[in-house]
Amino acid sequence: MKATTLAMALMVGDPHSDRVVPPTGFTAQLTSFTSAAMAFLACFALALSVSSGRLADRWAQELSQSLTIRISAPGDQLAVQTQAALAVLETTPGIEEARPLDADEQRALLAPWFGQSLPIEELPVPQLIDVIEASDADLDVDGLRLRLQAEAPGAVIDDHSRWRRPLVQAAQRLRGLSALSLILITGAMAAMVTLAAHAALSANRSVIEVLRQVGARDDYIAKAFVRRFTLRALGGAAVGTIAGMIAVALMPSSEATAGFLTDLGFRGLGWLLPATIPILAGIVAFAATRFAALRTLRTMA
Amino acid sequence: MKATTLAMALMVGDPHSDRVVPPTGFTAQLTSFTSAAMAFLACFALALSVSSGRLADRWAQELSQSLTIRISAPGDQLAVQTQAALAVLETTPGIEEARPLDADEQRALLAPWFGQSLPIEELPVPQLIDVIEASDADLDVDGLRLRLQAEAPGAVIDDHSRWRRPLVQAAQRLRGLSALSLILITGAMAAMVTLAAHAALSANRSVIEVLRQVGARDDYIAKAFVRRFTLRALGGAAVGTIAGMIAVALMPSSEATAGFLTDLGFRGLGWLLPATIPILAGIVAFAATRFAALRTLRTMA
Amino acid sequence: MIELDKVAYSYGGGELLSDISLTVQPGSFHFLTGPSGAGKTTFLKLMYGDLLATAGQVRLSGVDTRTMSRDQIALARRKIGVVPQNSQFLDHLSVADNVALPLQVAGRDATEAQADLEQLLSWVGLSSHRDAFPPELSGGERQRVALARAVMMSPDVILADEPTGNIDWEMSQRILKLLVELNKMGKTVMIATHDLTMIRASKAQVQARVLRIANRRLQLAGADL
Amino acid sequence: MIELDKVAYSYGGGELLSDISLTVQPGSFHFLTGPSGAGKTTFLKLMYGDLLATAGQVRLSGVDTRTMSRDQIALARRKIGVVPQNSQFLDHLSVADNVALPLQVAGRDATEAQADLEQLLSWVGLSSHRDAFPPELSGGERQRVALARAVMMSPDVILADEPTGNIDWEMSQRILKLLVELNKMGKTVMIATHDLTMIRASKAQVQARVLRIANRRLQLAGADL
Ligand SMILES: Nc1ncnc2c1ncn2[C@@H]1O[C@H](COP(=O)(O)OP(=O)(O)OP(=O)(O)O)[C@@H](O)[C@H]1O
Ligand SMILES: Nc1ncnc2c1ncn2[C@@H]1O[C@H](COP(=O)(O)OP(=O)(O)OP(=O)(O)O)[C@@H](O)[C@H]1O
Ligand SMILES: [Mg+2]
Ligand SMILES: [Mg+2]
Repeated sequence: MKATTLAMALMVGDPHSDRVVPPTGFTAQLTSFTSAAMAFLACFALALSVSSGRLADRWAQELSQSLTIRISAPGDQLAVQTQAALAVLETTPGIEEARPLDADEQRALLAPWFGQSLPIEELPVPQLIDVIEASDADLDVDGLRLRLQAEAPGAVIDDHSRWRRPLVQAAQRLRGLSALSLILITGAMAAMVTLAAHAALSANRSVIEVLRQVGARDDYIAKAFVRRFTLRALGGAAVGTIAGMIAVALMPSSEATAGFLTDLGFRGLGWLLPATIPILAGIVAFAATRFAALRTLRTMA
Repeated sequence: MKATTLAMALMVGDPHSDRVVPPTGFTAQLTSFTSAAMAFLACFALALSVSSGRLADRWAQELSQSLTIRISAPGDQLAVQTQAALAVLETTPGIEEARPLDADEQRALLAPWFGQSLPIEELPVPQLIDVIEASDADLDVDGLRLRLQAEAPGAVIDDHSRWRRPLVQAAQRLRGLSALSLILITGAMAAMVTLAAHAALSANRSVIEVLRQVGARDDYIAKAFVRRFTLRALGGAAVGTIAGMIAVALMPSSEATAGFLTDLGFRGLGWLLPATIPILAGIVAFAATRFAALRTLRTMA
Repeated sequence: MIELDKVAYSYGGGELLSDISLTVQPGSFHFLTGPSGAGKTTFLKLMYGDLLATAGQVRLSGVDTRTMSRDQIALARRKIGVVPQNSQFLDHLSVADNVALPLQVAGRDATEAQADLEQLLSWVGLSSHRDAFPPELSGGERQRVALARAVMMSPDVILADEPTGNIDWEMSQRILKLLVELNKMGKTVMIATHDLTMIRASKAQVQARVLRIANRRLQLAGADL
Repeated sequence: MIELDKVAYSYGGGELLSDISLTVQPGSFHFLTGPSGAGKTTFLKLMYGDLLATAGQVRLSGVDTRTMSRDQIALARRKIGVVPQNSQFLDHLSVADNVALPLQVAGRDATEAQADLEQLLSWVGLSSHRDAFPPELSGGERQRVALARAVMMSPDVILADEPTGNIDWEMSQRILKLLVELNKMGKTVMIATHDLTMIRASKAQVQARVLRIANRRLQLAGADL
């Protein structure tokens, strides 16, 4: 409640209480610079987090959630083993559909190798079964392989899309890492602004004593410092964020080899995301300085 | 020369000049904390850089540096187009060797599909050419494709190993990014320590005046501050680095899905790498504080 | 009215001031003397709530300072002009702004009081220094700025701690005259000083009580000066 | 020996001090008076190289302060004990450590001088405050600690700026006596003060010259005191 009122007064400004705090000083510069540097780093971490998140999503979608089972067996065995394999697949959890391909489909698959005119019926072509995984369950491929070996010894699982799975995990991990560093950066900034505010307050001990002596209330004194520091942090973070956004935008993005981190950055409305950084910095600075100021003023009774 | 002597004096310690600087203060805490936080972030960035570098190298090795060309053509055309393709390949820069596969090799390749008994001579099986790239040159695959189209219209390049190339690039890019943030973090730390030193010096203006008055030389005063700050930065960075190394070591590494960032961290002697962080921080703090101190002392003449 | 009722004060060691009772009537004029380290500054700080009595009561307008909130003490101070022994200023503001600071802190418009400000500065002989900054002042000039600042709000009470410690005889007389004049306008004045010649000089101008702190107690001096 | 040769000083505005020549002989005793803001403190600062003359020469042992390096000035100061008007201390060190600070800065062993230290503290009446910290001192106590610090190194010259501004009469006499005694040991003493009663009291004890700064010039006063 009180904090809200203060935050409002902050925006409106109070030229009176403003002037009583010395205008410059290295702690002030330190606050601005720290906010700027941390905002810059935060911008990078955010971009990395967003990009790797986007990548993880895209790759996850591209995981075709399917595999192929190839059954090679002497002519008479082929149909029997196919039926056995289908029976096994039917009782395997995590499988939505298992469907043997017909001759035309198999021919289409082999066309690039042998042309359209392949007499597929006359050749010992293996039977293919297209398996679609359930999207919500996790298929135990190794278990399936063992069971198939028992029931249909000619069956081979072609796990062609699986190689991408660790990449998705990696991208998700990268997103987690960047989010973690985002939190670390924010925390570090909060601590630094708090310490800088403390340092400024103790460097300005005589200013506080003078103000006390002429009848200034704690709130008046705190407000002057808080406003100064919040604006510094806000300004610094804004500059740092803009610099960070420019740096991210300037990252060479080689569309030719379109791939992984080559599209590091924000997209569309995503560019609004970093705008939260200075706002967050301002809020953190406001809370940190106010806490520091009121605490210092109480101990300086 | 002088700086070296000073750096040595720093290590040996001078309890005399030490006591004249007030022992605590928020700027001191700020310096320690900033160094610690930045060292922690630097440790992460370093780990990411090392891991992605290692990954890029591994993947680059795994790139088999080879591709296959498949020529499908009516029986009589096949040999002609194969010769044409080989001629093209011979004049293409970046190719070390191009060799058509013989019947046995082709049969072995097709075995999983059709079994060993395939009458390969009777089927319209395409001719395969195995191409080995030169390791030092970069092959222009698109250019090669165009030229082959003109000379041997039935030729198709099977670029099977190429999908990994963008991943290698991505890993290299990630290494570059982490190295960049490492530089940014170091720069930010240097600036923060310099500003904190400036802030401490101007907060201790009266201390400096007193020391001046009783006949202290600039060097004596500077040394006291420099030592204080260098040790703070060194200590803070050491704590931050150790915390960062622990955090990196604790990162869950799922060997099962062994892959990309799942082995984030250092290996073997690589664990010595982060030890450079506090040393670097100490050197930066030493230089920054000494610069700040002597400058401030000169302006306070 | 400021009342001290069996007040004692200790900084942690033994008692510095013991069992001190005094009623400072509005419009009265007091000198406070005593050897260096006797507790004069401490006594004045008790009177404006900068220190709180460790025993007994200090009452400002009837309210015990120990029961006052921090805001209440701040408000009470706006009616008490203090000239500290070691005066401090806002070094980034001009002399004129420093003198006007109490008005600004109280949220009042300093431009209204412009005439008062100029008159006050001329009285303490600092008209030519109105735009100087405090670090550029001499020791005596600082004391005079502090006096002007204390008087600026037209407070009911003026507490001055060694206001002429660094000031030459002629200027001291001017300042004494200013304080006497303010006293004649009804303001309460208390001056801590070790300058006995100043106390003697005041006798012709004002009916002053001379208090003396010695051996932790407050005594009435006067006849022996 | 300190020589001033047609010295002038200006803070940037008009000249504050003009055409001042003076030779301070070793072992001499000077008082420096003048109205507040006349330039007494400025004059003393010129004498120990804290300010550099804007015209003319100030020579310490024959060397112009303007040609001295910063290190040379620092070394010269070790032979000049200064009691500033507004004395400052290292607030985190005890009174005893502050008094011993000049020794420490000069790299000398303070334990050797332990006896001197205790004697000095007892002379200025602060033996009981030897372990106190400067912010806990009264105004007069601070001035006495500053005096003890200035004297500690046994300097050739003692420059004291209003050393008794906040000190009662009895203690002032003690301090004057200390300075006279040091002067008898051959040390040069210069005291800036506005306290004419102190100057008068000194006449019985020492042959002192009284200088007066007025209208930018240095005059010899004396007969009229
Ligand atoms: N903050 C403090 N902590 C501990 N002791 C203190 C503190 N402030 C003052 N004292 C002690 O209390 C005593 C009285 O101090 P005070 O400043 O009231 O003296 P004073 O009468 O004003 O002296 P002076 O004439 O020298 O200014 C002194 O001995 C001083 O050392
Ligand atoms: N740093 C400065 N910048 C500008 N002017 C200054 C500076 N220091 C002093 N002055 C001015 O120079 C004049 C002389 O100052 P100084 O301190 O020498 O006087 P003083 O004789 O010691 O006076 P007092 O008896 O009041 O201490 C004053 O008017 C003062 O305002
Ligand atoms: Mg006092
Ligand atoms: Mg002076």
